[in-house]
Amino acid sequence: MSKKVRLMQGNEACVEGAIAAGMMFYSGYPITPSTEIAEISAERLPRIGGKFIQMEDEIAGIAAAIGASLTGVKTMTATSGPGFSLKQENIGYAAIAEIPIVIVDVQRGGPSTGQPTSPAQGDMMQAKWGTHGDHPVIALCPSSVKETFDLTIKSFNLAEKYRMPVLLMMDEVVGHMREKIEIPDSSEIEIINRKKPTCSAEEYLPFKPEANLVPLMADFGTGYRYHVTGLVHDETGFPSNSTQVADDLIRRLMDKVEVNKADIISWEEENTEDADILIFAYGCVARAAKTAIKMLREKGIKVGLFRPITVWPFPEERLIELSKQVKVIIAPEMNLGQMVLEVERLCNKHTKIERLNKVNGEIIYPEEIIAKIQEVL
Amino acid sequence: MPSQLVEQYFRADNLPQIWCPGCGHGIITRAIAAAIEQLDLDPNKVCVVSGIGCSSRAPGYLDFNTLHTTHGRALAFATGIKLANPDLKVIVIMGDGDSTAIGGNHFIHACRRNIDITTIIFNNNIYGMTGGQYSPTTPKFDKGTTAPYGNIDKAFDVCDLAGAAGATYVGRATSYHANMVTTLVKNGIMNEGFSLIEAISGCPTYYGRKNKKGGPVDMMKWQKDFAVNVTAAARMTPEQLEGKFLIGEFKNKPEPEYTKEYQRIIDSLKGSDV
Amino acid sequence: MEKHEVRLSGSGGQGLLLAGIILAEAAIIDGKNAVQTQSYGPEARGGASKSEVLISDEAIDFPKVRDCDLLLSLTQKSYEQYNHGIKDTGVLILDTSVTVEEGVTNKIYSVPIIDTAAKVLGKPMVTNIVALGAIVEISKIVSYDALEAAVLKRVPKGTEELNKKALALGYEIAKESLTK
Amino acid sequence: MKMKSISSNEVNHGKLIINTEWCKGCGICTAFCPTKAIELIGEKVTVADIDKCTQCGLCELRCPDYAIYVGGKKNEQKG
Repeated sequence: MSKKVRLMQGNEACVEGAIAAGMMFYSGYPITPSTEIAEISAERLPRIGGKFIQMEDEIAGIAAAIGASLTGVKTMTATSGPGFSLKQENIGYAAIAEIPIVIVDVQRGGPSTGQPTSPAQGDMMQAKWGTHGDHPVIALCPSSVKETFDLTIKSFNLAEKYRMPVLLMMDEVVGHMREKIEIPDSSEIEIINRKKPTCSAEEYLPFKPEANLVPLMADFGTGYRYHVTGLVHDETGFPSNSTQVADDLIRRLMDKVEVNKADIISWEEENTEDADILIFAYGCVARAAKTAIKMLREKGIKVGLFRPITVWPFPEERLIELSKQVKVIIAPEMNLGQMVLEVERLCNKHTKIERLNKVNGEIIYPEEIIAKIQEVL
Repeated sequence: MPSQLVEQYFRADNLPQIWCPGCGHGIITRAIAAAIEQLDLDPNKVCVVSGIGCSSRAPGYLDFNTLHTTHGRALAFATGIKLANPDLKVIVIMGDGDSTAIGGNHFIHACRRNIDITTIIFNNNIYGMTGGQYSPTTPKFDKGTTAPYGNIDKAFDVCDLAGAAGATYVGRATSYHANMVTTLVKNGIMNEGFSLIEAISGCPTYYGRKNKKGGPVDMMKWQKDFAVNVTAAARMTPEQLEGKFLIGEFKNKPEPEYTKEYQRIIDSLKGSDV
Repeated sequence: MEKHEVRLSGSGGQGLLLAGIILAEAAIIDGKNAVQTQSYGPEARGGASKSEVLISDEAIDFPKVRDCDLLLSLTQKSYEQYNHGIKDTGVLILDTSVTVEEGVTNKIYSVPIIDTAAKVLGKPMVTNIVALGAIVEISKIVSYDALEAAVLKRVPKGTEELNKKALALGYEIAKESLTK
Repeated sequence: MKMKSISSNEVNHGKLIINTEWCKGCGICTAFCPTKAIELIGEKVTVADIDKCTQCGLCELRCPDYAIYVGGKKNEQKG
């Protein structure tokens, strides 16, 4: 076993990915099943000159991370269901104030305290609609330890590039699972850093967008004295009551993601070329789907997988294309129907959609997917 | 051309400020700027953070790195700023509801950590921005729009709370005693640790009107007549102190500071990452 | 394709989570793929707990045990809770304190794992390592060298000799423990 | 970001400078002026008798709106 090939837990891979991406600050509040992310960050960060702080609650955890990001460092906070609810307030703040930050949610059974040590996928819609008001959302969903490493880096890159909060939607299985991972050399990892102003302090307009709709971001303490607020503000950063300013700002925030979808969206397909049955699955459930597909293919049943990696924005176009090809889409989820709402909205004109839902705190098994497929065939 | 202090430390283009006529907040904000001037701090290294409410508008008028956050959370944001970059002088401005109701948890824990942040609570005993609801510092039996028959909650003593929670510098002044605000804020900034200055502010529009305290001048006169300096109070009888409140420096007891303690850990681990 | 699905069960505090990690790590040292998962209740000590390890030459998709090749149970409670989904050819490795109901057709090895750790070695904390030695002697799912290397990587400094001894002893007591 | 282009209705009374645009007429400065050098007329502060002004600075200290401040020599010294 070379030094780079290791058995690693998903939560650990998240921290390793964050550090590879340049994370130098973590603030959070312990909650199962995300706690290892805090523990490993606490152990690792001071060794590389970074900072870790355990705050008094989940709200403070994200607030401190946003504050730290304003000084120019890359920051992360991690949580699970109940804490994700509490973080919604300041996810909205980071969105309107355009502050890069990565928020990890290792999903467990809910609502409320629910099933603390069991996996679920019940926060997928909260990721999209959790904080109030229209706001841009980028949410990624890993289904393996290696992908957790990769997507944590991607989360930081997208947060820095588009100056916004990015959500990494893990689940308890992926977070606690250990598997083989080969850590790439740092020279093989693409790192994106926020763009900073080069103009004089007098000329700096902190919220004037560049061509890609993203404003340049100065670090607090570097001579560009400017104002940051959660109120609707104009290019100067100061609050405005103008209806035009409000309209322009909210539309631009949304457009940062909308216009750049092609750069942000990613998905995985397996066995879709000739598929007439498509499984739509993400996170740990996609692994059950892959096993089910192997078993069904051995019997000559043409099943394929569509796995959104970016769950928000949703990979609409490709899924619509595939829906025109297949007879049925099966959507197994560890909730009572969340992402399937998108599938139904986009694809019900073209094909039949069948839900498969499980909320007992147990992963969906390949056999359950196979049974569902046999039932609808 | 406004006064030199305003010219140098305020964003004069944003003035006049939005506070009501006679609101003490403008006086206290000026007193904070005067403290920064007297300490000759580099404005590029000063960060002023606020939450939500009337007080939270102050940073928008001050020409530093300024952050207007969510209700009650100013200290949590400020903790992140200070820990990430301890070179910054971090000043937090909060209101009474902001700091002791919705932000009460953040407040006591910032005190406990003794992180080097100077916090000024603009205490006007009411929620002003939302229209005069009672706050955790509204005196018992006083009225607010949500306490039409009198407030039956017991009020917090913000300074006692901060001191008990671990703040290492604590003081109180009023908008009438603006120079004392400046002195206490200066001392607070110089204290390497968490400092809390309660600045009593008059809200003529809501608290004053609801409780028949008169106009701005009457409220300032009340501050003048009922405030007793803590050093003078030591020589007064309980009868003489009846109905009065204390101002001045209540606690000045330095202890190891949070970001310095964290840096010690970093230094002790140097070269240990594999 | 060789594939092993292993379920380690016992009581919280017996170190079976670590045993699962060590087993998975040994498989990786052997150049195979491995996935380890666990399920546990709110209690840190005492409740039934399980740790599952899948070992394969190929990529492993579904991460949990479905067709169990090997079940280890150190307590009666954990045996009763986790003895489902065992293949006809699956093997049971049970502490001698665990009794099996009538009609079980699987191969059963009854091994004095807990007693060996507690009484022979005088260190109940190495129960999990004794168990690993027994598992590998019986199943050969990983090489002994890889297992020893994985054990030494994960155990606290200063306990290396004790753990090597526990592993070797587990190996020994597993021989001739086939009861059925 | 620099924002120092002040347009204001300042009246320079020598010892005192008054910005009538910023003044909200709260009356705090006049109430606590030790020499009664200033007064409120039509909800704006104005000079009653500039000769009485000792440039003590209490009006400037307590004006919530930064609408009155000590001018002339004393102010220049500060600069």
